[in-house]
Amino acid sequence: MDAEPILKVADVTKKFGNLVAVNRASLEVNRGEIVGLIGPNGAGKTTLFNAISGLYRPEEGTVFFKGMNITNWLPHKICKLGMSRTFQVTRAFTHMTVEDTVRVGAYNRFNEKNVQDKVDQVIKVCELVDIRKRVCEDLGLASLRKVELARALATEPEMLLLDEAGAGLNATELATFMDLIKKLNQESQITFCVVEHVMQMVMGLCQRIVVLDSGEIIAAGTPNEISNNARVIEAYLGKRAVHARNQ
Amino acid sequence: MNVKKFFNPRNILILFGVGIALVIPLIFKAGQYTMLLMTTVLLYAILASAWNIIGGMAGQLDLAAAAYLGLGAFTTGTLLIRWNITPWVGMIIGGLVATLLAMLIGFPLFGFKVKELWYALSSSALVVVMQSLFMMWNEVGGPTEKYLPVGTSPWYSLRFNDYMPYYYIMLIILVVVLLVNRWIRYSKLGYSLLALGEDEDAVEVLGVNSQSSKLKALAIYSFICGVVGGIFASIYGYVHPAFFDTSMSMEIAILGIVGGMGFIYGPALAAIVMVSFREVLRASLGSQLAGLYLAVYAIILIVVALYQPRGIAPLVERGIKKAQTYFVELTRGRRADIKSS
Amino acid sequence: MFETATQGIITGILMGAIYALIALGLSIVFGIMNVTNFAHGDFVMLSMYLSFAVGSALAWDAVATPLITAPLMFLFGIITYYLLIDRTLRQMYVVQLAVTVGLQILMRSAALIIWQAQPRALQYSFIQGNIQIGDFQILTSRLFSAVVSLIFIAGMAYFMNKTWAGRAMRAASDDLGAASLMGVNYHKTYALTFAIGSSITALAGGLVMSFQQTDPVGGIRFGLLSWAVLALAGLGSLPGLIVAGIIVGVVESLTVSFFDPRSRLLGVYAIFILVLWLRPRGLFGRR
Amino acid sequence: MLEINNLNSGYGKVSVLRNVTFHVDQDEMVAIIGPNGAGKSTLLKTISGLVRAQSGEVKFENDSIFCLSPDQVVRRGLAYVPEGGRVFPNMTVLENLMMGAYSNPGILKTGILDEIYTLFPILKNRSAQFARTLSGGERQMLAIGRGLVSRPKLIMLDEPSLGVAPKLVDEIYEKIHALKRIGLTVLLVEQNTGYALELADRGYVIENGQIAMEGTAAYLSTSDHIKKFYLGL
Amino acid sequence: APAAPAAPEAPEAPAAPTAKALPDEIVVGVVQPLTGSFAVFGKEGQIGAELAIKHINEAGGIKSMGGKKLRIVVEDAGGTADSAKLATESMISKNRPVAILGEYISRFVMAASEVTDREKVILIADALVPQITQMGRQYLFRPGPTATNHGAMAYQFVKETAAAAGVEVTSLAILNEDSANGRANSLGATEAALKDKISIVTTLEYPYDITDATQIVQQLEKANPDVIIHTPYFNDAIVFGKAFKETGYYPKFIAGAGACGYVDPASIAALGDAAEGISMTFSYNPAKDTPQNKKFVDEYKATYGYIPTEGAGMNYYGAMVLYEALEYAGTNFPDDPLNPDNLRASFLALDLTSGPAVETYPSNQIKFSPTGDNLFPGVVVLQVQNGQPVVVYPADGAEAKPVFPNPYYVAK
Ligand SMILES: Nc1ncnc2c1ncn2[C@@H]1O[C@H](COP(=O)(O)OP(=O)(O)OP(=O)(O)O)[C@@H](O)[C@H]1O
Ligand SMILES: Nc1ncnc2c1ncn2[C@@H]1O[C@H](COP(=O)(O)OP(=O)(O)OP(=O)(O)O)[C@@H](O)[C@H]1O
Ligand SMILES: [Mg+2]
Ligand SMILES: [Mg+2]
Repeated sequence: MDAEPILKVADVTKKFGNLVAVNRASLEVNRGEIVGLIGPNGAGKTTLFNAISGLYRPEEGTVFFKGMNITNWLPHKICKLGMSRTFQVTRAFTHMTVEDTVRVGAYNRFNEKNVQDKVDQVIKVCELVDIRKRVCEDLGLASLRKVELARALATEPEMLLLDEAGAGLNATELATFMDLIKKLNQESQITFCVVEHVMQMVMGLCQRIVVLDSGEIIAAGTPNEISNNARVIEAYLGKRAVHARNQ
Repeated sequence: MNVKKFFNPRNILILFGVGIALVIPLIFKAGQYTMLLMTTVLLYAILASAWNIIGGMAGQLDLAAAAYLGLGAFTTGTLLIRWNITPWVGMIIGGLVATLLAMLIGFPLFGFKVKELWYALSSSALVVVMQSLFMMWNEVGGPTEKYLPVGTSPWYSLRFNDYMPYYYIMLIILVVVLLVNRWIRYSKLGYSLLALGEDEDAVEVLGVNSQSSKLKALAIYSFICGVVGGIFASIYGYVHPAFFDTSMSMEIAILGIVGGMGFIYGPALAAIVMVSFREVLRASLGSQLAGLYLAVYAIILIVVALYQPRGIAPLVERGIKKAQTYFVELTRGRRADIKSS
Repeated sequence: MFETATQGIITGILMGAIYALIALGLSIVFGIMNVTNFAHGDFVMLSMYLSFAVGSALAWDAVATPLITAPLMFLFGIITYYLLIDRTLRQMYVVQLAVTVGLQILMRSAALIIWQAQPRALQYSFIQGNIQIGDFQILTSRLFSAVVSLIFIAGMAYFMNKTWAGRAMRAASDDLGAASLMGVNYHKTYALTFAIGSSITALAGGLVMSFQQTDPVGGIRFGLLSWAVLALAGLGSLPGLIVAGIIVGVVESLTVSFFDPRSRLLGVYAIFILVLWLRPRGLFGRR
Repeated sequence: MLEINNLNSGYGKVSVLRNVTFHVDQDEMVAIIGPNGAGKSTLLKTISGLVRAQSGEVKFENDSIFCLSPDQVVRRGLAYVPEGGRVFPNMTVLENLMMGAYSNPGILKTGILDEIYTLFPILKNRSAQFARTLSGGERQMLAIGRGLVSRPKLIMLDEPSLGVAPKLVDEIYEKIHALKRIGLTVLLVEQNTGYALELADRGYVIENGQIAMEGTAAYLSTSDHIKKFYLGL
Repeated sequence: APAAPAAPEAPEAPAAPTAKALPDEIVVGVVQPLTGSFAVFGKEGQIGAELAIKHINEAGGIKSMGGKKLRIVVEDAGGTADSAKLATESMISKNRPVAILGEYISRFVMAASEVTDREKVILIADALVPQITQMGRQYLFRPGPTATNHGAMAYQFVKETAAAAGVEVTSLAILNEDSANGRANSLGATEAALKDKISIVTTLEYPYDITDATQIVQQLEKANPDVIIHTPYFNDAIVFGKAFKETGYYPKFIAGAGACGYVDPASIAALGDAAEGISMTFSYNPAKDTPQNKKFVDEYKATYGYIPTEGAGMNYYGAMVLYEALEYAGTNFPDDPLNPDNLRASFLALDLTSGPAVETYPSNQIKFSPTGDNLFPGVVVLQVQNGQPVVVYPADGAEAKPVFPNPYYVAK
């Protein structure tokens, strides 16, 4: 049972007109893992996330989640099955309060009676207690990222896709954020797949990294393997990043 | 429901309003004109409150109220004229027929994620389409009005010579619609709809089925419009394709917007203020310079929309808050007085 | 049968080109400024009244009236923009809806007060008449208007793509803040856009006035129709506007010829709703 | 060159910046760092006129630009590349660059576009493409290029590395370095503190809308506070 | 009647021993659409009624009631049924008029007459649709002709003038805008034509807010009738008039029915020579050579610059019929002349062959059937000749001879 990957993406292709944004990409994520997905800008990471979470319909290929073929499922059904995500460009419910936003997610698994408990719990975990009554419109980027994470957590996912959730955070903030994800991973057994450009986070968090370039998977392996992979350095990391790491 | 929570200033205000509405006709022995006016106001209040579910909460700017209203009216009217079926039954069937049409239209529209303005325009087109169809369908519609017979019992044919019964029927429906609004607003559906109005994709990945949520909202809205359509036909005593009126649909949406989108009582409040205000204008300026009263009405509408873009409900809300703090301070002050004495 | 169809299509194409011109003003205002102007039909109505006023005062042909009405509508556009639209730009689009619906009621009642309820028209225009080609007939007024409309849509496309003002408009429509960082005063740019939209409406009004009449509620006839053309075309596509106008014109014409004149708009709106289902971005839309 | 005194600013009733005072000298590169939500972007927006200041003094080349509208500020030679670049998605790359010259179209004749193309060769290849089809890094370069077209005296960059792949970040910073060499004054806001302090001459730290620290880059990078809270060392 | 509570003001039985005191003034209401799509007619109607009341007062008021003066109050019925009904209720509750003139649109009449019947206020309607008097209303009277009369008259006019001119008319096309009134006119014409076994080659109905009539005209051209009988509203009459001229399609004659469009001053101004020769049926005869009518026409013309249109005429004689009924009531029910039932009885008892009402009415007699319709409805036909609307039919009220076929068309 545990041997079977929780998420299996097989040969997924997504095109926009002539542009092949994702090209026969395959990827497996095991239960309990934190997997990083990196690649140059425009490599197709967000597009792949969209194809997995049901927002886009891939032209080819299949997506399995918990052993079920969820290709072409609608997003809400995929969420019901236990997968949720955040967005690269934050998509808050502008005029709703933090609490209500989280509540929308919480209704996924909870009914009117116990939804409030879940909301309270998630808000506490994500450290949103101070701003729970604030309207999302007034929040800064960092808070919005937390709210997005919170509402996704409220759906009680078994797996979470995070799209550049750490972008725009400085080193210290990033460390706190990474601690939260690690805690969720260990205590709540949530599997993560994260897209990130901040190497500090990718390297420090992920057990395994998959590299996407021009829609194709070009490498996969442990952080160490990846940071020494010539092709990855050439396409993505650049010499300086490697240099900085080696220091 | 928590009793203490229930008796907050807002609910007390609402209860007070309903209470006044209940007794006004009796206390003031209102004449027929006043009764008709208040009935009309209630009619718009109901429609605008129903619109609030699809427009205010789900953020779908629906302009098809008159399509559903007209369909309800024609169903009720035809059933009465042809088979002598009482409008009490007719308006329920009318509501269901309206819902059926709404589902037929809404299923693909929501399925294909037609949104915002485009949804508004297609729903507005629906009204025109219905009017054309009923204009050509001579058996049921056609250009000549179909008169609703009064029959032997006004209660059976819902054809009163006096507006009092209509008024109370409308009042009951309004209260029900407001309760439905409230119930939806603080339920799973309501939160989903509110979020849907903001960002659809983001809601879907949280496990909300956007199509079915919107369809639910549309169904409730169109059903209410259809039912009200049945009463509408009864009040005016005939059915005619002119019931499919694009500007009436627009007006209902405007009331919803001006009232304060997403506020439960906002649209009803706007209907009460704006509709009666317009009638006062019509009655006082209407005969002086043709069109003047509408110009005044339009200017007021523009000014309200420009300076109160979130609607008049937030204004009331602020008032309530002020009153609340005032009362709190008052009681506190009194306590202090008691202590000091 | 074949003859009727051909004649219907000819009539429809010409009328469609005019519909495209009527929708052009809206396309600029909504497609570029993102302003939901529900009073667009009434801008056409006002233009037609101005044409009437100018034409009857100076004994001008309707076709010539835009020489005066276009600047007037330009002015009207600027005033409307600064008084009303500018204040709604940062609001939700429903606020624009409420404001422009208010404007619509206001314009209708003003027209009623000024010009009374009787329909007003200018007499026979020099462009009226017909050309007979075999069994088919082309009305010269429609042909003339169609040609003018094509020229203006092409001119507008040039303006949008090749002039600084046009580029500024498009930039502002993409990102207001960023455009102002480029030195675009978007209030001015938008006022200009809105005014250009209004004055094109004046042109359309003058042409239509050569074979039609107007009355205070005459705007209804053009409002929703323009939106339908715009929806078919998709936002930001000026050539698409022509195709969409022609589709609307032909569908209308064929419904009248083959089905029932009463169902004139039925076909148009049926297509409109259908396109929204199948191609929410319109036939040629970019966004 | 740029002088800010006791600036207070915010959104509506929310006040974000409190009594901010700092200056940028000619040919200098100044970095502003600070935690999330400290008000860095707000500061740049206020200088450029996108956000209306509440009180204070903003002087550019000894002229007050306090409360001028953005288009007036650009005309003085102060360019601002906002967070995320904000290119015009429905215009081509070339048109985007041309928009940079909107306030002074004549500048296009001076060969500025070629200069930009030598700086960012990729933009030349993409010049006919719609900006919406560019990748994140390309957008960022386009945005900087667009900011440079007007030959500004001072350019303000807001997190040019946000969401950009590491390799591209390197490239972008190389370019920024190049800009400095050709004599441009740069005001840089950056989360990536290490980078920022490496490149800049001087730096300011904003916390909670107030200047918490200032000094030369070298001084700041050795400060314990910076090490602890910004470099995560 | 429905079991509604009796109105509080319900009058005493007519046999009350003492005479009821009369009010200072007798209030007459006018409820007309002054805004919305139907405002053209409504405004004219208001003017006609106001002039009539003015003339009545100038002539000494209601003489049988000691010269009581009439006072007019106006309400805007707007463009929808709900505003019309509200306007009627408001009129009654605020002013309690003895009678209301107007309502114009058949659905307005339907909704309003339920109110006037409940409140026992006389409603003198100026709508043409036949159905409005078939709902069993007690206090509703329609002095004017019906749309059926109009349609039949249009046909009869064509038939007789054609015969007189020696032109053969064997086929007709029937064309109308798609309102109840348009259809009723067409039915009237069709029925009359069918009796003569004339072939009706095509019947077309179109929405009145049409933007382009070319296709319809082209269809008519294909059907090639001798004569087209057309019931337009105001806007579409202009669209059609221009389309006829533009396509160059000319039947022998275009005969209008239903009193809207083609021959009123605004339409002639809009159409120019495209209106030339077109005829239209009218419920009012502006050319009737009587002192009262002359007075009306002259004063109207002096104020507005053109002869009274149909709406003005209908409301003028509507008010005059009310005047006659009031005089009758004053004479025959001196105790309580304004009692609605007495007033109703007076209306039903009227049999006018002279006096101001008949002098302004197209026929020479006014007498109401129990349903409230005039038993002697009159319709005249106007034709545009040299840019002027002139009454051409029937011969005894005409000011000029009809020209048939349309000379303007023949020339083409
Ligand atoms: N809706 C769309 N229509 C057309 N092209 C698209 C669309 N969405 C993405 N693309 C294109 O597909 C490619 C992949 O984009 P995607 O957003 O997946 O990249 P990414 O790997 O997430 O990049 P980044 O790290 O910059 O976020 C890009 O070239 C992009 O321009
Ligand atoms: N449009 C706005 N309306 C109201 N408050 C805002 C708005 N934009 C930002 N704020 C608030 O202003 C404060 C400062 O925001 P700002 O964007 O300047 O921070 P920053 O230092 O640039 O942070 P980051 O590193 O996230 O970009 C934040 O607390 C935010 O909540
Ligand atoms: Mg991405
Ligand atoms: Mg920032």
